Amino acid sequence: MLGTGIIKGMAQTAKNFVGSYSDPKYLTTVEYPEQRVPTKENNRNFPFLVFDGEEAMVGLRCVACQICEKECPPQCIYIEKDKNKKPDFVGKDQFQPAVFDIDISVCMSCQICVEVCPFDAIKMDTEFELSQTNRFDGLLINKHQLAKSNDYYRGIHPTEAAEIDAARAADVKKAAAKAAAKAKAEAEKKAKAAAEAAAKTEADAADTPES
Amino acid sequence: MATLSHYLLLSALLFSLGLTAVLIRRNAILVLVGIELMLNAANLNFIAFWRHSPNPGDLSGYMFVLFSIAVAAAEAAVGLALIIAVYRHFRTTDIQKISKLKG
Amino acid sequence: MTFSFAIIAFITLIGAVGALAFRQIVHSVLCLAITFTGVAMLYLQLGAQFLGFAQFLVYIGAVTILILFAVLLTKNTGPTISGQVYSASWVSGVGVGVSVFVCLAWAILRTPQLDRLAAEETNSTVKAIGLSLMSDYVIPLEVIALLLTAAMVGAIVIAMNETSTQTTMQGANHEKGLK
Amino acid sequence: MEALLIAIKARILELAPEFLQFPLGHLLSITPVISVFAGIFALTTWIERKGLGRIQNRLGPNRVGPVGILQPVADGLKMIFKEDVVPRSADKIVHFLAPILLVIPTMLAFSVIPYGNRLVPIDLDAGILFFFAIGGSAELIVFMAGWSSRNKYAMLGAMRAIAQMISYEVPLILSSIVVIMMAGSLSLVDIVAVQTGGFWNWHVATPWGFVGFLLFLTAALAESNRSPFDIPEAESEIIAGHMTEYSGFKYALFFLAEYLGLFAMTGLAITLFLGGFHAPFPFLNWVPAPLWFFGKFAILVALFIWIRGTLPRLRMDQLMGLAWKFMIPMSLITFAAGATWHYAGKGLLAWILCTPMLLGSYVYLGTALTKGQKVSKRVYRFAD
Repeated sequence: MLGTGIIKGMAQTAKNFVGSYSDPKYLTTVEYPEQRVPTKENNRNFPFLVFDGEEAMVGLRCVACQICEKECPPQCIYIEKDKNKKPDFVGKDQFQPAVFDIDISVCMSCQICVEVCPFDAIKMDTEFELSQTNRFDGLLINKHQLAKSNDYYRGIHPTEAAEIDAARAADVKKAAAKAAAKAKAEAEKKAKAAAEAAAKTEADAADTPES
Repeated sequence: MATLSHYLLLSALLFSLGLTAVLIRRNAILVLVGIELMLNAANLNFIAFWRHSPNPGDLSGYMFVLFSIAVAAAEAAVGLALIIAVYRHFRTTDIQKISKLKG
Repeated sequence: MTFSFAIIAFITLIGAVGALAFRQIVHSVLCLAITFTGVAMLYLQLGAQFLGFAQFLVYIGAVTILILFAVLLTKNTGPTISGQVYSASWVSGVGVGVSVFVCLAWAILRTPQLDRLAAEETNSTVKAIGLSLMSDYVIPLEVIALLLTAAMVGAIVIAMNETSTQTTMQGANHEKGLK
Repeated sequence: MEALLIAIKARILELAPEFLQFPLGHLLSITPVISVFAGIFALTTWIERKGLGRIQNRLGPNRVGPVGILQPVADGLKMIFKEDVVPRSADKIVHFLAPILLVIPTMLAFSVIPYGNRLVPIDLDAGILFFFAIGGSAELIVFMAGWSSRNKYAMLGAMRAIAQMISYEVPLILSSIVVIMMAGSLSLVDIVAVQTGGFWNWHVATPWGFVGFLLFLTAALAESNRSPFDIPEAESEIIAGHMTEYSGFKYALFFLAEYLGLFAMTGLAITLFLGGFHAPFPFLNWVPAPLWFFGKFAILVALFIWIRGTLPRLRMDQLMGLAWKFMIPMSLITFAAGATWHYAGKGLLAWILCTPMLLGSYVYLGTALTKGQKVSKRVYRFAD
């Protein structure tokens, strides 16, 4: 019948209206800047660069391989490779990005850069209050602003960060083991060589006529 | 005070403007606009004469204009329907180009 | 000639001249609306209150809109007069218009009986109009009602006629086949 | 209160010199009307946003001032200081004139509504005809706005608005003509005078009056382009219809005109059907009459906000179908019911004759309108 649906709908909205004053169930929003809904762990927004240790520019995991730059669908990443190698967090010489810019007005938070990074150097942030008064400069973020510590990463995505840390630690261990093995092999080789050399000298000495 | 002849002069001017529009404009819709102007001029004459007659209690002129407005509305509706029909046929509303009776 | 009459007459004539002269049809029609408003104001000034409002309702609310719809339906929104503005037909048309006005003005100005003021009292209340519509003018009223209905039906039929044969080719072919 | 207001006006007029009395008298009538309704407009925008918020389970504006009461001021300031953008290819003069012209008829419409016993700006003999004649010019101005913008959305919105306004003007006028027929006058003051002495004398308390009131309200909503009849400015389809190319103060004028048009329609609905400024019971006559008027006004505006918060937008064919297939026949039947009411003596017999007539035709037309439409609960494949 024409009109019954209208009356039903009006009753529902009236219930909503009256309920919003008496029953908190009917108010689903919060007063945003003062009250906040705790963010979900899988929440993600624009990317940032992870660094290890204290010094941001030293500990950057990024080695400027430019895979993310190539993979980025809206092409919002711009990387310039540094010419010289610099010692990184552990003191090993590495390439580092001289320039690493992300235009967050272009970025669409697709997370592809994170997926492709072989060094776990770029991760998704949860920061969303990024409004700026300048349309151009303020939204182009450079590597100093992008660099955030691993502790921060552990804070925003604990589960994921733990996995990554474990994987990296395993990697490091493996690398250390490998290095140790290599060192051992090297040492053995050296020792052998030394022994051989000693033997040789001895032999030489033996060979050498006394006269 | 404005006298009867003022209204009549205004109405005559309106009528001749409408007539000029009918004669010089080539678009059928603007010809209709000219006809509307002429009708309005005539209606204005009726009302002016009714108001300045010795016996304004007699509503003949008033009624004539009332019916004239209704007829004008009907005329506009039918006239524009004709123009649209003609346009559908000839793809133009230029009355110079609409010269064939049976297309 | 009072001040208010002069203003209203000026508005009316400006509108009429605009309707006559604008190149853009929509502008012409908008100017026509100004003229209709001016005429409605003249009716009000002459004490025909009901008629003034009726004029406004019918002409502004219906006829102008109707004309604008016709303009849009016939793709006439661009300028129409192209090139030769002062053609022979233009000159003769203006000539006829001017001569008609001169004749009428001469006749009006030559008649001294027309130079008189209106009577003080009128009997144009809505009640009086309604009563005379329902008593003296009841047959014209019925005829007008019939005319409006016929005009509405006629307008629909005229405007629909060719679409049925043009847009639905199947129907047209079917008709041909019948013949 | 009315006596006090009239006395104040007379007192001021006494002080003024002779030649100023005519313009000053009208100015003293016009200024309160315009300022009161402009104030109500500002308040309504705030109340509407708050109410809609509550209906949609949120809080509504609450930042500017206590509980957001200064929101209209903030909005107004924003509108005034915004850049006024005119499209390059727009028809500059028509584009400029449209918003200004649109405010004039909506303001003029308030001049015939009686707000109190002697508080009516002009008591025109053909007041209701004046109201509709003035309202009819809005269509032309909306066309001007849409056409001059040289924007497809604007043009589309304007054509939608004109089609809708013309269609709904018919039931609007027809449903008020029943009242004119019963009151025997086109003057709104006379129509209010007929409904004196308690709510049982109001036109809404009769079967034809009740149906006419509902028809009038629906048509008034459509006339003022309000939800659920807001397809001329459907934001999600054609941006803002004829207002698309307007910004800043011109947009504010359109907004103002829209609300003022709604208010004028509300005032007319009160005058025609709800007894105007009369109290519902004779013993409440000591309350000043304008308060009754504005009380009814507030209730109707709240109802409009409630409707806006509830009903979804109609489709174009549904809109036209409702106007031509349901509302116009229904208002014609209301005519017949009014005549029956008059000749059956306005008593029990009239009730017995009129009610089944109207109910029956409502059921018949309603089923005819919704025939062939299958209404079933919508099933969502992914959302649930």
